[in-house]
Amino acid sequence: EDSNDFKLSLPEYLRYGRQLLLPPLGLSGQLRLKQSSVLVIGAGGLGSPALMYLVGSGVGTVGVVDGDVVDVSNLHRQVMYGGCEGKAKVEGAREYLKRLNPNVNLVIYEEHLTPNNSLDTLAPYDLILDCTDTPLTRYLISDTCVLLNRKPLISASALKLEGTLTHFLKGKEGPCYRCIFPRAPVGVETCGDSGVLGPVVGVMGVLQALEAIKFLGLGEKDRKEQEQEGTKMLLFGAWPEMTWRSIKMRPRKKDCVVCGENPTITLEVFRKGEVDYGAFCGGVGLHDGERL
Amino acid sequence: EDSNDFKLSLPEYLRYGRQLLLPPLGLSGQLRLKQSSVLVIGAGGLGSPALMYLVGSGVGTVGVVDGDVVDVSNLHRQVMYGGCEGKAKVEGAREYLKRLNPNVNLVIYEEHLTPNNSLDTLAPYDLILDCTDTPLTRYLISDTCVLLNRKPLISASALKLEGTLTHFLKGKEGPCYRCIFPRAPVGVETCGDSGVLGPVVGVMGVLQALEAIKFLGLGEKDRKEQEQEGTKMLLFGAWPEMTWRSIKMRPRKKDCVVCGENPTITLEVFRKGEVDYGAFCGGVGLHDGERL
Amino acid sequence: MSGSISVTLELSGGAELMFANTRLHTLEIPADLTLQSFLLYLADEKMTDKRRDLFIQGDTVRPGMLVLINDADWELEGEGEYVIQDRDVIHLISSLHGG
Amino acid sequence: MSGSISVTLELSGGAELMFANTRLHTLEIPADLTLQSFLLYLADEKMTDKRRDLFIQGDTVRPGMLVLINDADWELEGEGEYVIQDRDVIHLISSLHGG
Ligand SMILES: [Zn+2]
Ligand SMILES: [Zn+2]
Repeated sequence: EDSNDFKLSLPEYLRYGRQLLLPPLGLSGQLRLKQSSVLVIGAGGLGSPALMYLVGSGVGTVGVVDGDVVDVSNLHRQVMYGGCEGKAKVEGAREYLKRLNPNVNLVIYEEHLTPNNSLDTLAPYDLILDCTDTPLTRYLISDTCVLLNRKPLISASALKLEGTLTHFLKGKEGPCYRCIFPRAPVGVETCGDSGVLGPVVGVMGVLQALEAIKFLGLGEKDRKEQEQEGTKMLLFGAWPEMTWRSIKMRPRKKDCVVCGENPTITLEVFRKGEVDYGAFCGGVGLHDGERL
Repeated sequence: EDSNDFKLSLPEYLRYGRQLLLPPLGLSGQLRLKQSSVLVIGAGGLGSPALMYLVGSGVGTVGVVDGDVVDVSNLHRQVMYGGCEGKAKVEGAREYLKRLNPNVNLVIYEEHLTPNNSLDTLAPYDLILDCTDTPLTRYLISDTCVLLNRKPLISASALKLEGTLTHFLKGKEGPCYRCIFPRAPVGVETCGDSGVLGPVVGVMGVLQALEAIKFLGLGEKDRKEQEQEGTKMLLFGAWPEMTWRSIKMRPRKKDCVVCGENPTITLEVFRKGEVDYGAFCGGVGLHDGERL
Repeated sequence: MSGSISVTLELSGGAELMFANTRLHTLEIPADLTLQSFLLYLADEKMTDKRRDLFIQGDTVRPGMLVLINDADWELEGEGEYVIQDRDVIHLISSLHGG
Repeated sequence: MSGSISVTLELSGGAELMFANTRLHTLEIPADLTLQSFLLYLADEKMTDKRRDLFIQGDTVRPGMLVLINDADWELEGEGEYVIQDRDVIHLISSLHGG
């Protein structure tokens, strides 16, 4: 192969030298990162640090989806956006990330993810990061990943002084978001309502980047080994003492409405717009009040 | 009290609203942060994220000590410095952090910490963060903290795919760095030699900011409770699966050469420049080959 | 049904708010209790928030709540039919959605 | 001195490089062994790197290495005089200095 995709330039060697030295990554891992693409959905408290470290590491293509504008109340945790108040987050992210690493191909989506645009938006990427903050979008992203032939999904969340991290749709048998949470909760709290400490959401976003770099940089053999480990959910508590717990999760469920054996949420149903995420996330399903 | 130090302005309410909402912090905690000062020694892979989140949170005064210049090989982990190659790190940090939060009083020290400047540099601060990368400086910082009436010290380190975090000199009975490591190691590895993954050092730096915000924001009662907990060392491993361990450490040692009952490293000895950190960190002590 | 055993109840993600805002509880319970019965016992006897449906809906926990047994998802352990053992840690966590 | 017990040896911070670059070892050892004797046994029998002073200097571990017993600093447990128990986890960690 003679393509530049399969080589590093001298400036790239210099830039990535400190991670090229690491045995589990090495030059072949760095080349895998360069050939990879990742989509970060939500460029807020999780997305900011996730994007910084992903772009720093040299992932070849990084997509960013966000329809919001920077507000001064974001800045304690969305540390990319100093001086960007009033601008679109994706614009602030583009400026910052281009300055950090001009080698990375940035793809900007100045919009919220919706059932109308999600299939097309996610399809081109190797890996999806869910850095959003509403249940609606979390179900929409997971469903879209399932319908796109089980695209791997690294999802984090944070609120107040706690956070979680899960790699959904891992290998063939890993659960999707609905396998774990078949029914949507009602009246959930958001960071806007209930607050969050900056470094708490920050640490979860950095860990999303770490898991993404590990996943994208891994060779086939290491990846297979990771898949054998099953799915874990990492729980972080910041107060009063730091606590870290790794929870062993159920595998994929046979009766899951989207990734199970007889799914009711299929590509056809989804494409017709018949999955009502708005109503669903208010607790009322369009097809079946109990399950959707 | 009528001073502005004891109030928040409307812009500050808006900026810090999402952390003001949190019960363990609240308005009184935010005011304590505003009246606090923290010194970050080393503005590299640990210091970059630590500074971002500390400045974002509204700590009143933030000092930054670093004598280095930004190199392109730093950028994968020192994510503040996009576009700053060739500039002093402290200058890059100043520009970035001023843009992020103009309310914070930034104090810049464009120099390396040395036995000649360390007492004066650390003295004005409530809390010290050790974000450096050589054993020499780690002993120097800890000794200086002990000699300045046990100034609290939050120390992190990272290499390759691992990291550690420890709050030294916690309360009256917490150990100093020398209590844990009485003799210096020889031939240690640095991130330059051995490499480090960006998010690994990143996550440790964010956690330093978290512990600093908790410490500075706490009221007297909460702080006393934290001191009762004793000293823990957090160990993080990123590969192949993430591991988090919290280790219970020894208390302060009676025979510690700096914080013990009969110290040989005293303010007088230190001021005279008689503690030879250069030789010490090569494994040879000036006073006592065995202990120093 | 002989004797009693000791279990730790851990609450996080907001679930602690229904139980006196306390994250760790040590409870003495009868031996041979199923997890299902234990959850109903918690709802009937231990919950301090009186809005029972914040915790239990129908005969299981409300949507968005996870039940963990010794750091494993309860679905791996038989869910409600799991018989609680001495010194088990039962952890209830409300899912977080912020970001 | 009767019978043998099982211990887990965990290595990190670079200490694993002296032991076949393997982080976790399960070892059968004689009962009633002190931690001091165990460390010497590791140096004599289990270390794959032949530079013994990377691990042991004099009669203790080299500067910069921490010894942990079941997630506690060995100084809290009597250091070398601690008698190893069945199923103990002994963790050796080299201090990290990078940043
Ligand atoms: Zn599913
Ligand atoms: Zn000491």
